[in-house]
Amino acid sequence: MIEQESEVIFNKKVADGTFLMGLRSYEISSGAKPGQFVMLRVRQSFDPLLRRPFSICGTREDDIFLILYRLVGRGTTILSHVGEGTKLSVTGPLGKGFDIPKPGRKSLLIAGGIGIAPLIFLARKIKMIDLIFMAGYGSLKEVIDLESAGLKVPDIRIATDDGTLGHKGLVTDLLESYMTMSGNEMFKVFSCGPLHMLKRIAAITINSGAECQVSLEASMACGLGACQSCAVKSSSDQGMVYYHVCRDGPVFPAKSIDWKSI
Amino acid sequence: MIEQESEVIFNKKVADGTFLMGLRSYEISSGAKPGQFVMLRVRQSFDPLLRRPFSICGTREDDIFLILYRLVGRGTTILSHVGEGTKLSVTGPLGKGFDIPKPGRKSLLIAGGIGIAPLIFLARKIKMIDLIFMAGYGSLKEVIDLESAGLKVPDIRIATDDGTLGHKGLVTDLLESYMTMSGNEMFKVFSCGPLHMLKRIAAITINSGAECQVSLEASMACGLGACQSCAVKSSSDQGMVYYHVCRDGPVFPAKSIDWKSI
Amino acid sequence: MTSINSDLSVKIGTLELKNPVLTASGTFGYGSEFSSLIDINKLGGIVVKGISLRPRAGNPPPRIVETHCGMLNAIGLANIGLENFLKEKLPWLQSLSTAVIVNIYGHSIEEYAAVAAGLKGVEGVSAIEINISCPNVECGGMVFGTDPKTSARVTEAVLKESDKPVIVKLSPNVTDIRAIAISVEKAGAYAISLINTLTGMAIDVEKRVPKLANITGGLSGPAIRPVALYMVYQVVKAVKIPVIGIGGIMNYWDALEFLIAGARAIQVGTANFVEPDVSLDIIEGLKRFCMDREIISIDDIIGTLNEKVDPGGQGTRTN
Amino acid sequence: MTSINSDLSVKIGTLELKNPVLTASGTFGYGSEFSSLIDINKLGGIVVKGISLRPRAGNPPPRIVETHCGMLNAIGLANIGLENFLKEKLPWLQSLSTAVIVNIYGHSIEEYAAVAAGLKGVEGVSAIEINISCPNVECGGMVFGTDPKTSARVTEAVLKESDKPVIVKLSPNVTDIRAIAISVEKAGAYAISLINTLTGMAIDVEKRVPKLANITGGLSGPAIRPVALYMVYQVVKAVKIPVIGIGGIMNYWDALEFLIAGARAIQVGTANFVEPDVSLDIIEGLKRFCMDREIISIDDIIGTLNEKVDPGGQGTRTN
Ligand SMILES: Cc1cc2nc3c(=O)[nH]c(=O)nc-3n(C[C@H](O)[C@H](O)[C@H](O)COP(=O)(O)OP(=O)(O)OC[C@H]3O[C@@H](n4cnc5c(N)ncnc54)[C@H](O)[C@@H]3O)c2cc1C
Ligand SMILES: Cc1cc2nc3c(=O)[nH]c(=O)nc-3n(C[C@H](O)[C@H](O)[C@H](O)COP(=O)(O)OP(=O)(O)OC[C@H]3O[C@@H](n4cnc5c(N)ncnc54)[C@H](O)[C@@H]3O)c2cc1C
Ligand SMILES: Cc1cc2nc3c(=O)[nH]c(=O)nc-3n(C[C@H](O)[C@H](O)[C@H](O)COP(=O)(O)O)c2cc1C
Ligand SMILES: Cc1cc2nc3c(=O)[nH]c(=O)nc-3n(C[C@H](O)[C@H](O)[C@H](O)COP(=O)(O)O)c2cc1C
Ligand code: FES
Ligand code: FES
Repeated sequence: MIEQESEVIFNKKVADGTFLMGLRSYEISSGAKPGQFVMLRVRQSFDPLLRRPFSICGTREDDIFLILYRLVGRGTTILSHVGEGTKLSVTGPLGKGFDIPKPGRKSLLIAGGIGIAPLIFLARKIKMIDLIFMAGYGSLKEVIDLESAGLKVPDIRIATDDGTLGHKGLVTDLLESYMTMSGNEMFKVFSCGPLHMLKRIAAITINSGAECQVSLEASMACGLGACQSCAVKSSSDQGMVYYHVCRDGPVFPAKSIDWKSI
Repeated sequence: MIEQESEVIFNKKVADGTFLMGLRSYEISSGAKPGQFVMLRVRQSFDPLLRRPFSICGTREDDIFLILYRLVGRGTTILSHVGEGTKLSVTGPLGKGFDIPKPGRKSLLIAGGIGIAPLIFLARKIKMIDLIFMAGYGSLKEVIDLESAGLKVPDIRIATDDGTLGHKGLVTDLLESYMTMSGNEMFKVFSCGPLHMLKRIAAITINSGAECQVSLEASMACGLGACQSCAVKSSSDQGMVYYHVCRDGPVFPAKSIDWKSI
Repeated sequence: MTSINSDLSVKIGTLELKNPVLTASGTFGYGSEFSSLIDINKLGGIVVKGISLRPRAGNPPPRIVETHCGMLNAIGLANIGLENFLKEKLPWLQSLSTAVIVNIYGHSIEEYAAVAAGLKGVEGVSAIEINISCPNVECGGMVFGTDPKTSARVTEAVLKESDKPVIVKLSPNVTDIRAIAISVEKAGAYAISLINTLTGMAIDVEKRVPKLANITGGLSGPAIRPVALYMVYQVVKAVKIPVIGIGGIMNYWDALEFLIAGARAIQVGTANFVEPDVSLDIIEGLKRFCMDREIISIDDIIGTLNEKVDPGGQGTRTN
Repeated sequence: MTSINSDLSVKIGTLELKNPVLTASGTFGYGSEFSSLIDINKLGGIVVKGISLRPRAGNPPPRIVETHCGMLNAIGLANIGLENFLKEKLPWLQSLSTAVIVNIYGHSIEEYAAVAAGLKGVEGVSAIEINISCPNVECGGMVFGTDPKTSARVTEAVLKESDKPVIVKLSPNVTDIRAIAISVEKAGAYAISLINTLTGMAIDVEKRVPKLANITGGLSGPAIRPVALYMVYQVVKAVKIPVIGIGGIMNYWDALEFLIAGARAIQVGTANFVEPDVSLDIIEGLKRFCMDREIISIDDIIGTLNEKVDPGGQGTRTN
């Protein structure tokens, strides 16, 4: 883990309200694991004050790591105006990533919206033959072309709320129909997206006995496990009542979370 | 007076720590009088929160008005990074300007540092033959080439603290030696600069009976005469105890100010 | 597109406002200063600079300093005094077609009462707002508004002399704002407005002197909004009279926070310096907000806070 | 270039600090969380997260929300409890060569005393800081630190059980901070630290719910610095024991404001989130400031505020 000024190499729009940024950092790009994140200061200012967390969406040989982000508020809007060559203060890589699956078994990567970011990084570590990538969006114009992030996935299945691309409906529908079709085949699920979607996926997978890892989101101040901002309730009756998403996660086995509290 | 988004046409360094900015506004450039100022929002942000006051340093036929500013803190630093084409929110023209002198009598314009800004504008309204421009700076590298602001003054006298250009010492020395030389010739003084300098000039001119107008500075919040932030004590025993620099000034007859309070 | 024309008008007791957006005392002068920049009559109302019995020069400069997302002011309640106000400022104010609220203060209970008496029967003054954040000379400089009993006494004294709705404006520099609010409600206040500024200070490190000649000043602006909102929220629950929310409101979204918490109107202060036409933007924004959501009346927003937070709501990864 | 090597060390009573920069409780975890990013031993000291007798889970999420130049937190004093602290965290803390101050709190006077008792004789704990901004269950939820009497009682109870210097950390949510300060001084406190957070709130307008599950939270960050500085200034004048300044300190310049006002040390809180190495930058900055001005010891800065402001000083047009 390191805190440093990283140079913005590029910062480009890749879909409606969605940007891909490349930043140069040897330490982060060489050390990052899929599912880990960075805390990024969008500008030298106290308004906005706090760093913003972003999943690492990929790394390149030339010491560049990628983040894929969606405009949701002030911080991300400021970020989208940052020019090439600007240096931004970045802390990372932070948190625990996904368990990289061993080859030979199907891995279902299920993304909701911008939750696709850490899954793009994870996908690179999985044999294409084992990989099924399901991605849900609001509408066609939000769909991210994975090739813009340097990824080619043969089996990619899209759902959009309005039916402008792929299945009309939820990405969880895709999971459910996959399960109906696949019969007893063993598979693992890796998911990231809105909490309500993850809750649904957790219910489905816990029910079916499939292994499932989810990457969670929470309001964060430090990203280091120090401030206890990023609490999420654990399903265990004993020990820790709350996990801290920044340090105990952001990736958790779905069954370890108390989904009722969400 | 108007509040509007004005486009930055240029923003260039003209001396050490000193920038000249041109902004497009028909209303301001056509309505402005020397000594008036604008309140400018350096960026869309609440930190810094308040607008910054800047004297209008000149106007051009093409609806552009100029401000000449010195880097002193956060606001001016942010301003110096503003790119061409950016729109900044500007309120102006504000306040009361200088009384433009009638031809035939000498006008001494005495500037301290960046206090030169409103005097550059005033100089354009004065016949060159009547004009003597005295400017004091810390050092040669701070000296502003008046031609960069489009002004050619035949009689310009410079003082620098360190003697790197012109007289080594204070600009008030130049005034004093002028007075010694000129004998009984009548003249008017127009001055802008640090308060301590203005205080000295006020003392000299009040003593000699010369007419003197000074442009004052004060911390301002509204610039409209509404908040009473920008108080400066009046020399009168009756009536108003405090003037408000933004509305009663920023230009005042030197004798109307209570210099003891400064 | 919706065809609904949402109604922004609100009532503060008997005082009817065409919309809930007022400008806060001390930040909008006597109104006329802004009249060349905005159409004052579009406002819900204006609260003029605090008026005392006699003219007051105010504090020596510097009187303000900027802080992070805020500013400190120590104007020292400079004003032209009741008599000059009635003579010089009132006629123009009377020509307005919006509510004019006169903010008053005194250094003794008698002075408060005297200013109220001077406004009795005066046309064109819609209400009086009492600023009780004034140093109470009789109690050794502590502020009137920091003690429930003196707050009530000031309120009663003003009510006795006044024929107008009386709003009491509370100071936030107290341990328990509810106690003060309840006390002035009992004393008969028509409405409560809050908050005035938080006391603060800034130091010039290079010169090792306070940045304000008065040493301390009042903090306002977006920095204080969370504190203001919390106090409004508490007071709304503690009293039955209407509450007017003030503190760091910069746009219509901020205004909505206060309305949802239960404020029946809001005042815009420091924001007037940042954008002189901000109050009109806020009115526009409120109107659009209501129309977009087919909300018939702004009343249907006021006090609609639901206290149960959805923990799943904190994410931004909407599908 | 000057050859002077300015001395940054300060004394808080018997507690010697290598420099006046501490990290504030709750913003620096148990120290170890930051150890891979900065050299903790360069700090004047660290104040660990508030410890209670038993582990506490804390409040449901969301626990924080950003505000303008600040943040609200409602962590709910989540901590691992005294026993786990001694077992799991203390050994690492004991290996440090900087001051370790343990922040403690309780929901009753007895609980405060019990935590202090549990730290008695423990090596490697340089001092105890009592957080009296805790809801006082015995007094119906009002906070211990808002009443001079209960503040004193907590202080006395902790002192009785403690063999360490006891610092009392004050809540700013009071009418008169001096009364509380004087009261805990009389009760025997070694030092006073202030301020804790200002109570505030934020509302999600779209959903009409509070942004924090706990509804209210504590405001910290640069937004509150003017309030903090004023309270430190007041308390320094009111008591003779050392004062530690806290609130919105983001850089060495801010730290100097507090030192000039008379704080003998400062704590850095929210800034740790913005820049994890900010405390080291502050130490560097203080050193450079002193050296550039040939100030031999940081002591020569502390309490050097000159209250007479030069009105001519407000201009920026230096010649
Ligand atoms: C571990 C982690 C990884 C993330 N990875 C990505 C990613 O790869 N791409 C991406 O676009 N976004 C990601 N996010 C979400 C991203 O951090 C927020 O979208 C961003 O902080 C919003 O900043 P803003 O200033 O634009 O929005 P704000 O104006 O601050 O807020 C807008 C909305 O975002 C919510 N929000 C603000 N901060 C956070 C936060 N820290 N966590 C969650 N919600 C927040 C607010 O509650 C509000 O509803 C991640 C979050 C976490 C915790
Ligand atoms: C009527 C008027 C006309 C002016 N004209 C010019 C001009 O033509 N060119 C120019 O360079 N400057 C001019 N100034 C000064 C200019 O407004 C300040 O330099 C500027 O506001 C500083 O902003 P900052 O954010 O960079 O500094 P800050 O970081 O805010 O402050 C740095 C220093 O500047 C002082 N300062 C901050 N704001 C003001 C203010 N509003 N008035 C006075 N001092 C302040 C502070 O006390 C501090 O010492 C004028 C000021 C006034 C009142
Ligand atoms: C420069 C200035 C002057 C003020 N003068 C008064 C006043 O005369 N009477 C009063 O009751 N409040 C006065 N206030 C307080 C404001 O009306 C308002 O309560 C406070 O600033 C908080 O709102 P804001 O954050 O929107 O500014 C003044 C505030 C400022 C900034
Ligand atoms: C996330 C968070 C947790 C905190 N926890 C504690 C705590 O456990 N005990 C305590 O005394 N103060 C706690 N505080 C208050 C800080 O120590 C400090 O007093 C306050 O934040 C003001 O300083 P700042 O503006 O530099 O953050 C906490 C503050 C924050 C932001
Ligand atoms: S963000 Fe601070 S503990 Fe997780
Ligand atoms: S700046 Fe507001 S009255 Fe002059």
